[in-house]
Amino acid sequence: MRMGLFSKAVMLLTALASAPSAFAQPKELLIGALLPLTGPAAPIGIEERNGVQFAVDEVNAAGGAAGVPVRVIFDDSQGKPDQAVLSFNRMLDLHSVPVIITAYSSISLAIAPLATRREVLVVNPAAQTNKLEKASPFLINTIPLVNAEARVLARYAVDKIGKKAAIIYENAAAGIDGATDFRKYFEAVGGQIIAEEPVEFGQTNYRATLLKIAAAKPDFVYIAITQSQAAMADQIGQVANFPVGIGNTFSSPFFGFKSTEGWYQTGIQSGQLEPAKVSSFKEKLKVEEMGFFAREYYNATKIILKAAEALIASGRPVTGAALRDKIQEIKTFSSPVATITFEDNNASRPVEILQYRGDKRVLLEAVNPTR
Amino acid sequence: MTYLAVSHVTKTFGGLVALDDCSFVIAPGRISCVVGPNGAGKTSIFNVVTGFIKADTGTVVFKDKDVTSLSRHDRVRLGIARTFQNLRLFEELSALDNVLVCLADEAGNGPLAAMFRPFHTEAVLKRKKAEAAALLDEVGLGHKIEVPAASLSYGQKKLLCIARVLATRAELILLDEPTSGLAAGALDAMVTMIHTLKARGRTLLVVEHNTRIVQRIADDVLFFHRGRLLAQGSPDEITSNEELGRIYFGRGDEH
Amino acid sequence: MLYLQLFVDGVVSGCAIGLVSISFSYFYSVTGTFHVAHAGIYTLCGYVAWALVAAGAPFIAALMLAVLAGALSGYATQHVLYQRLADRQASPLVMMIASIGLLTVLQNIVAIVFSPNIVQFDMPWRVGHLDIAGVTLSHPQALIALVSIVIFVGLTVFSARTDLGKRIRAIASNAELAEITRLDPKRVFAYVLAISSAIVAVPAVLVGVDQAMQPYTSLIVLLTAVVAMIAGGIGSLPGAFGMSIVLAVIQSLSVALIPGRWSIAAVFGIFILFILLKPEGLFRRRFSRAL
Amino acid sequence: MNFFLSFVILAEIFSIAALSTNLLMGIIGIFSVAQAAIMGIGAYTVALLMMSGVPFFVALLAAIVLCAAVNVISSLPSLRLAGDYFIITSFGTQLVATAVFINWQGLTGGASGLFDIPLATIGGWTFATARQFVLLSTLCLVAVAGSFWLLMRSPYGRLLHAIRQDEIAAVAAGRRVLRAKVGVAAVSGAYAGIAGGLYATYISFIDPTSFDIHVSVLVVTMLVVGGARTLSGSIIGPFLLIAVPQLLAMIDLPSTLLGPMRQLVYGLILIAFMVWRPQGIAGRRL
Repeated sequence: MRMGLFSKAVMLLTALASAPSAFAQPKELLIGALLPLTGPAAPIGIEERNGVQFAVDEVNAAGGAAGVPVRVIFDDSQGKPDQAVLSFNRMLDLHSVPVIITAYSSISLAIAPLATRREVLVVNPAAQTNKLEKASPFLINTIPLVNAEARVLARYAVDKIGKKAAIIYENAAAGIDGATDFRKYFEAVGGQIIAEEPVEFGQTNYRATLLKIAAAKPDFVYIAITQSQAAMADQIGQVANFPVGIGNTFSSPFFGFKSTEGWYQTGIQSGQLEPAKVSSFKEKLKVEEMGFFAREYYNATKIILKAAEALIASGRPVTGAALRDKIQEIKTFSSPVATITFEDNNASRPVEILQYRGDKRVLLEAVNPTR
Repeated sequence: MTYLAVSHVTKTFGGLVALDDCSFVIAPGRISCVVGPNGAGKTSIFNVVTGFIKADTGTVVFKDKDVTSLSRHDRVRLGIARTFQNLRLFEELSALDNVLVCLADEAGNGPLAAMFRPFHTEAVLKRKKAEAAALLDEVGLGHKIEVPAASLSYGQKKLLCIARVLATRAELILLDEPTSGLAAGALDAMVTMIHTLKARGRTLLVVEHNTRIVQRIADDVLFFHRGRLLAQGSPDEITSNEELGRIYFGRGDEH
Repeated sequence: MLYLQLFVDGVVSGCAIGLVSISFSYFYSVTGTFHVAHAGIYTLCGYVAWALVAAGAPFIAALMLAVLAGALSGYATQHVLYQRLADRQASPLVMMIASIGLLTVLQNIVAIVFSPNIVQFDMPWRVGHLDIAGVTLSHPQALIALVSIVIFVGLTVFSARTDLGKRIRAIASNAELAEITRLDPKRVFAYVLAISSAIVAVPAVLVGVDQAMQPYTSLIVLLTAVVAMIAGGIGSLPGAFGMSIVLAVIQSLSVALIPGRWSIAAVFGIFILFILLKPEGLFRRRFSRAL
Repeated sequence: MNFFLSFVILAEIFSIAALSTNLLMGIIGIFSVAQAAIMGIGAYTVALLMMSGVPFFVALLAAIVLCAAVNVISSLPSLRLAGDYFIITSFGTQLVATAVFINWQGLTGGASGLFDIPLATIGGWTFATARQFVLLSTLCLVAVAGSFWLLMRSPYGRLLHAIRQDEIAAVAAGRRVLRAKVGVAAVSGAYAGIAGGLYATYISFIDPTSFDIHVSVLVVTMLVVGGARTLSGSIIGPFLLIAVPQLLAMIDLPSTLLGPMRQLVYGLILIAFMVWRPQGIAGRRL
């Protein structure tokens, strides 16, 4: 894994001096992983990195992908689109990878046109913005996008909670998409949005917003924020008669407060691996648990490797286009994490509805969203 | 024709009266010295004439044109230019550039021509450089063209100020203490310079402390005290006035 | 009732911003240094208190130590950085850029040493609240209002009534006068920044207790405080404090009327109007430093 | 090769942004931490026009004109009022611009940004790959640097330096100082517009964080490190500072702390240059 700075410099110089070679080395299968290893999203990026590394180590320990050893090239996107473009080019120039695993909507969107142009497969296991659905014929999403979750939640809310809703959303990509989609599907099934308030990313004082929402007296409030949920939960505790809240995958930190008892959230079904694997993961990577992102990136890597294995076994070159076609050909990938079906480039997976009851999150329903 | 007429100018700062109903007329082609003790309003009258402060009441008329509400740069273009007691040179620029940016000619002073008509601008630059160099020659700084203003001696800096004010082509020139702080040699050069300016048809208004210099250069003297113009007359009339002498040298002052 | 609650919340936020504003104003009017790094000291103090509480220190001790940390870092900033720059005849632009550099350094030291994430104080009492005539105030909010007013009055009295305060003001209004006051401006500037930084530690900690903290958000707080200072008249402590409350109340009430996302734009819109129409501010007394 | 070229392209784009900042901060002495915002306006203008079918060249011209106008308007308070107020105006401009990029969702796509911005095409030439685009960005940098050099050499450039050193004296010489400052603000805005337009078509994705205050501070850092006032300084700085993270990426040091660490290094660089070398590597004393 670890290379000396000198050998890297030599590689850089060789790559600069020679024209880029068109094909990957046959002796080794390379996978690129472009993750936010530094910056505000770094904790998640590191967890994602662990998931990818664990999957690759597992395959290598079993003799490689159809006998070919696998190596991951990690690169840091810093969570910034311009750095991602640099990293993308660095991976293709220095390593000629056929596939890149990414994180973050903006990063995936920024490299999507480059992927189309250079026919490199981009696999997105975590970002959910709807624009990713058709960003590039070379972009595969292994997680359901926001609209899938919102659709399930909207139907459930109308049936079981009420028809008058308010929305609090974070004024950033995930929050805006969440609010827009929820409104669309909720209104489509007969619901009505009576109030809507954005909050800023990084804001910690929500009092005015909460008061305004409570004053509108909705049946429930849909909350799509990705951080400082704890501060919001504290301040909700001070507002009399605050309506019940519902949220999406990002709402998990709301769980466990007195003020959020009885709230709902959707979640993407993401099961734990076999206990033996989990403990091996914790031991190898020296972490406390195998979290959501580690599992998802592990699973996405395994999907890529399964397709690559099939290609190598049949003696075909592992290119971006071939990988994509193979994934769609295999279509259904089952693992303890999830059963994923690719009708097109986008995974279709069950979505769960959970409720906070005391110290438990109770599973109310698991729905497979239909497109 | 009225050349320069200041009428009933009053200016107060807070409660302090800087100029109190001052009126005077200056004839063209003469050197008028503004004298008076510290705080008499000498610099204030300069500021009012050149537009650096706005008078509370009163008017300034230059060549039959009321300039009271004209902007500072418009007064320069009409022909009223000044120097400063604290010089205000562009210290980092060369002597040549100090003069060059003061040239009356507006050609080449905009960004569009500079970027899109480079050859034209180059020609303008060449012409302006020659013009500025000629002015530096005139004040005796021809050998210091490329030297940054900051590195000149104090006397040379004062001459550079003269070159700058000449560059504006103004015909009425206000010099704020041109000889202060000069050693004997430089002082004589400056006095000669002032006479040369007069000989070229310039009208000069000069703030001057040194009574001997006043005797050497002045055609008229304006005597200010506590914001009021006490007297205007020939140098001999003013110096022979004992009361003015008492005020000027502080003798008999009630404080 | 909604409006009353919004108004009261606005006043409380305004008190906290007011402390940032008067402490910035005090240093700025004495030295003329545009101390952007004040926001960095704000962040630092908040996290120091948070770390101490997390390590088991009683809250009062943590608050006091955070104030001390503020005073020390303020003193060091003037002594090590600004004074050195002033000795080299640095232009205000250079001071300002160095201050931006210091802000970046402080924020990231906090992220590295403490945490890059949003953190909350682990103290049960902070979620308790009072209900007074239908208006709800959390315990930390009540504390913010109380402490802010005490500190504001204290600094105003110190500056206007005490001998030392008057002599410091004399230095501010005229560098030559400084000689008569027999104070060494170098040392006075360092003390003034120490006092300012000690003051700014208080809202940093208390707002952190009330809500949550993040290393990178303090610049917005500072800019709002500076807008209040300018609108209130540079050099006037009551002006700065009062305008901070006015701005915060406007921001809070505006949420009920317009979408909250435009409130930053609104604050700066008000500011632009101010500097175009009334550049001397509302409560300007006397500020003779050449700007 | 693409990697090296994409590094060159980004460095060239930021050199243009640094020259824009240099005109304001270095030459005329107006503090600015809002050049990323102006660059953002250029980027959004080019992106939106191209996405509605306007050719690249026309879109870029529109961006240049719009950015010149916006830069003049936003620096108008600082042009009229001397002093520290414009520090706040500058911060305010940046924050308001970011708020507009985020909140004017109908136009800017809000926080999720605009993606799939078309490729730059001029007269049948398409600048798709890094190898092609580097021609375009180099051409633009040469044009901008050339105009900067011509400006500084002309009588106007000398006037700008004079105004920075003593505005009163420039007025006393009969110069229209306000007009000269408006001119330089317009040129600076035009440069930022070019930088933004290139950025939008090259990265093909823009969002509000691409042009936030951190980017403005980064541009100031680039300028200060390279050296204010000079042409070479504005080019050396961006090349150096964009290379730093690329070199860090060559070392296996992934950690949650590397991001703050890099920011910390930038901050220390700023302080160190201000204390020991305010003229930067190849500039003049600020």
